[in-house]
Parts: sequence; C-alpha cells; structure tokens
Amino acid sequence: MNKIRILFFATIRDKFGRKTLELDIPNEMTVLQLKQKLANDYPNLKDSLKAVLVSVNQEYSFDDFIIPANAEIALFPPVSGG
Amino acid sequence: MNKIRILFFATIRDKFGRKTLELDIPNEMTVLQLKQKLANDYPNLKDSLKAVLVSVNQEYSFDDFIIPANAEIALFPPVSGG
Amino acid sequence: MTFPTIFSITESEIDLNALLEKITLTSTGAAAIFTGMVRGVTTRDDPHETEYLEYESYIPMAEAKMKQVADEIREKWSSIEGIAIVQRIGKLYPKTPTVLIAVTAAHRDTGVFEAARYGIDRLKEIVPIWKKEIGPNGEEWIEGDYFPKAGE
Amino acid sequence: MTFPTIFSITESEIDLNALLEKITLTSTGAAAIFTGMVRGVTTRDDPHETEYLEYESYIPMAEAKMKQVADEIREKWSSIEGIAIVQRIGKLYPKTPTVLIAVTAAHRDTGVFEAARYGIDRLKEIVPIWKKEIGPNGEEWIEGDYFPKAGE
Repeated sequence: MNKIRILFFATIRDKFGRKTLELDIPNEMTVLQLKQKLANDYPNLKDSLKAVLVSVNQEYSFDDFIIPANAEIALFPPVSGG
Repeated sequence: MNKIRILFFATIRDKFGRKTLELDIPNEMTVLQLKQKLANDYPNLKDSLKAVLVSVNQEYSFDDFIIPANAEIALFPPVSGG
Repeated sequence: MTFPTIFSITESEIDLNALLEKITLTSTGAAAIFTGMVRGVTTRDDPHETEYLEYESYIPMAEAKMKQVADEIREKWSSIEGIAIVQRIGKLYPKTPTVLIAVTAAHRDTGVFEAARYGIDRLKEIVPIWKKEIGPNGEEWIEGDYFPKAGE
Repeated sequence: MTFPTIFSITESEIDLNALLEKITLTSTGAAAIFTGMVRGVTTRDDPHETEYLEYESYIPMAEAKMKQVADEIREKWSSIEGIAIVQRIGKLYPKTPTVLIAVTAAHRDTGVFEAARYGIDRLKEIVPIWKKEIGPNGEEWIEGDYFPKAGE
C-alpha cells in the first residue's frame, strides 16, 4: 500500500469541508483511478472533480500518471491569482 | 523694440558661459533672425546654434516663427531625459 | 554575475521601492513593473461591486511555479537582469496592490515591457493561487480557465 | 469621475508606493510602471563606466511637456485611468531611479504596458531635460537625437 496526503483548495476544499485527507492507496494507482475513488467515496465531490487540476509533489499531473510513494497530492480548480 | 529673455541650457549654456540673456530685438524678428544675430554677436555659439532647439514661451518654435512681445526664449540641444 | 530572482507569497504590504532596489544591479538602466489591485467597482463584462477579496495559495507549489515563470522569462528574454514576482494573500480591500511582477534590464528596448506582461499572464495560468470575492450580494470563488499541460 | 494626472520634476527620491497610490482609483485593477536608473556600467554601443549623472531641466516647459505626454496617452488609450510622470534631477548615482512613468486602468489588457512604453519614449523626445555624465575619463553631455516638429 501507498500512504498519500491529499490537499484541497478553494471551491473543492469548501465542497469537501476539509483541507487535507490522508489515504492508503494501492501501489501503481493512477491519478484517474484516485479521482474515481474520491468521487465514489465522497459523492458531493463528483462535480468538482470533473474539471479539477491535480498536482503530485507540486507538479501538475494528469490522468494516466502513476502516483509515487508517499506523494503529496493537491486538488484545486483552475487558478485565479493576480 | 521688443524686450526678450533668453535661457540657455546644457551644452549651449556651457559654451555661452551664462544661463540667461536679456535682449532688445526689433519687432517682427523671426527665430532664424535671432539665431543669426546671436551667432554674429557671440561667435563661439555659432556651432551650437546649428542644431539647437528653440522654444518660445515654452513651446517648440521654428525658423520662420515671429517672436512675440516679451517672449521667453530657450535654446538647448536635443533633450536627453529619462 | 548572478541575477537576482525574488519570488514570494506574503501577507504583508507589497513594497515597490524595496523590491525594485533588490533587482537593480549596477548594469541596470530600466525596469518594467506590473501591479494588480483589488477593484472596488468593476464595469466590464459582469458589472459589480467588491467589498474585499480573500486570497489563498498552495504556497510551496506557488513558489516553485513562480520560479518557473522567472525561468521562462529568462529563457525568452536573455537581456533580463532581475526578476521579482510577489503575490499578496489574505483579505485584501479595494485599491490594495495584490500582485507584482518586476523585471530589470540594461536598456528599455530589449524586452522589459514584454517580459512583465508575460510574467503576469503566466502567473494567472499556472501559479496555484485562488481568490474569493466578497460583495454586497454574497461571496463567490473566482475561477480561472487555464488547464496546464504536462511539464507546465 | 476625474482621472488623476501627476507630473513633477523633483530633486527628491522617487517613491513608487506613494505615486502608485495616488493614481489608483476604486475602479483600478492594473498598473504598468516604467522606471529608469543610472547605470554604473554600460556594455552596449560605447562601453564605459559612470560615476554619476547630473540632470538639469527647463522646469516650467518640462512640466508643460509632461502634461502633453499624458494628454497624448489619454488620447491613444482611452482606458487609462491615472498617469504619473516624474523626473528626478540633480546629481544621481548608479542604481538610483531617475524617471518614472506609471499608468493605471481597470484591466491589464487595454493598453497599460503600451502606454507606459509610449510615455517614456515621448519623455525622451520632447521633455526638456538634459544629463551630463561624469566618469573616470571626465564629463560629457548626453544629447538626444530627436527634433520636435511644430505642434509637438
């Protein structure tokens, strides 16, 4: 198993109601599989997850990426700084 | 006669050795005629007067302009602010 | 010679004088600076009033992405000497500067204006910062519309 | 609404924070600022070192021409809200900001960068300011190469 930490920001954090989530996931899990798991476990995140940005260890990441050991994942909407 | 005041700046002021000159000039004198008179009266200004900028009452002025009464004239090289 | 690159996410006031000084070298002759402020009144698109904005950031990633923006600027405009990229976060009221991009170079005609423009555009694309707008009719998250690609 | 226009020839330090605040309205969301500094070392064209620059100005005409530059900016970019144009004069040493052009608007995509660029270019063409450069090998007046036309 792979212990990861997920951070939530902005709208998706508000939806989730929490800033972080620690999770044990199978080795070799992809970003897409993680999003599917979250949508399954937390149905009210389902909509937010459709257009979510994902970072893994502070780099943008994509559906077919495999999540490395002890990854820090973040889920957030398109950025709006400035 | 028309009493005018001439201000000198930068290189041409250094050449002239003075910042200002009060002068009585004939009515209807043009800028060109004034430059010719100055080149005549102050021969060491001759070179500086070839590419000089002239303002009359704080507006850029040109050879065929007639100098109005009590004008404030300035003579200076192309500007180099910034 | 090392060229200074400053990036920061801060809750403090943005001090333009101090930042400019930090990116001015003895060879520097020109700086272009962009700042963004909170608008109290917006008339374009969806006209509305704003009481304040509340900014948040995923700070370590935001710092890494600011560094990336600076690297991209240096790659595109080799004449750039210093770069400062600062985002203020927290609760920010109308007229307050919220973001700054400043770049310096020896001369003004080798890309400083273009680089500053590029910097703010990229910040709004890839640096993880979000703002929530609080107005007379409630609050609303402002979302961007850019989806970074792999390697961005 | 009146839009602030500031122009000044000064012997004092240029305070970017204070100037920006003066041209920020409640509708302002973006500012582009250009500053020029004294270079201690110049490598382009005629490489040389500079100990300091000595600036002088024909002040009342310079103020009038700064106002004209601001008017030209407003005519070209109707979106511009505030404008500040400041030239510092006197004896100025390397790394010191000598000139500032700042413009504000509601948004960053309606000409702020172009207007700031235009402002500094025009200042160097028509505003009566001159500088003498003092270096290790003596002093030399720097002359521009622009000859204004009637009406400029």
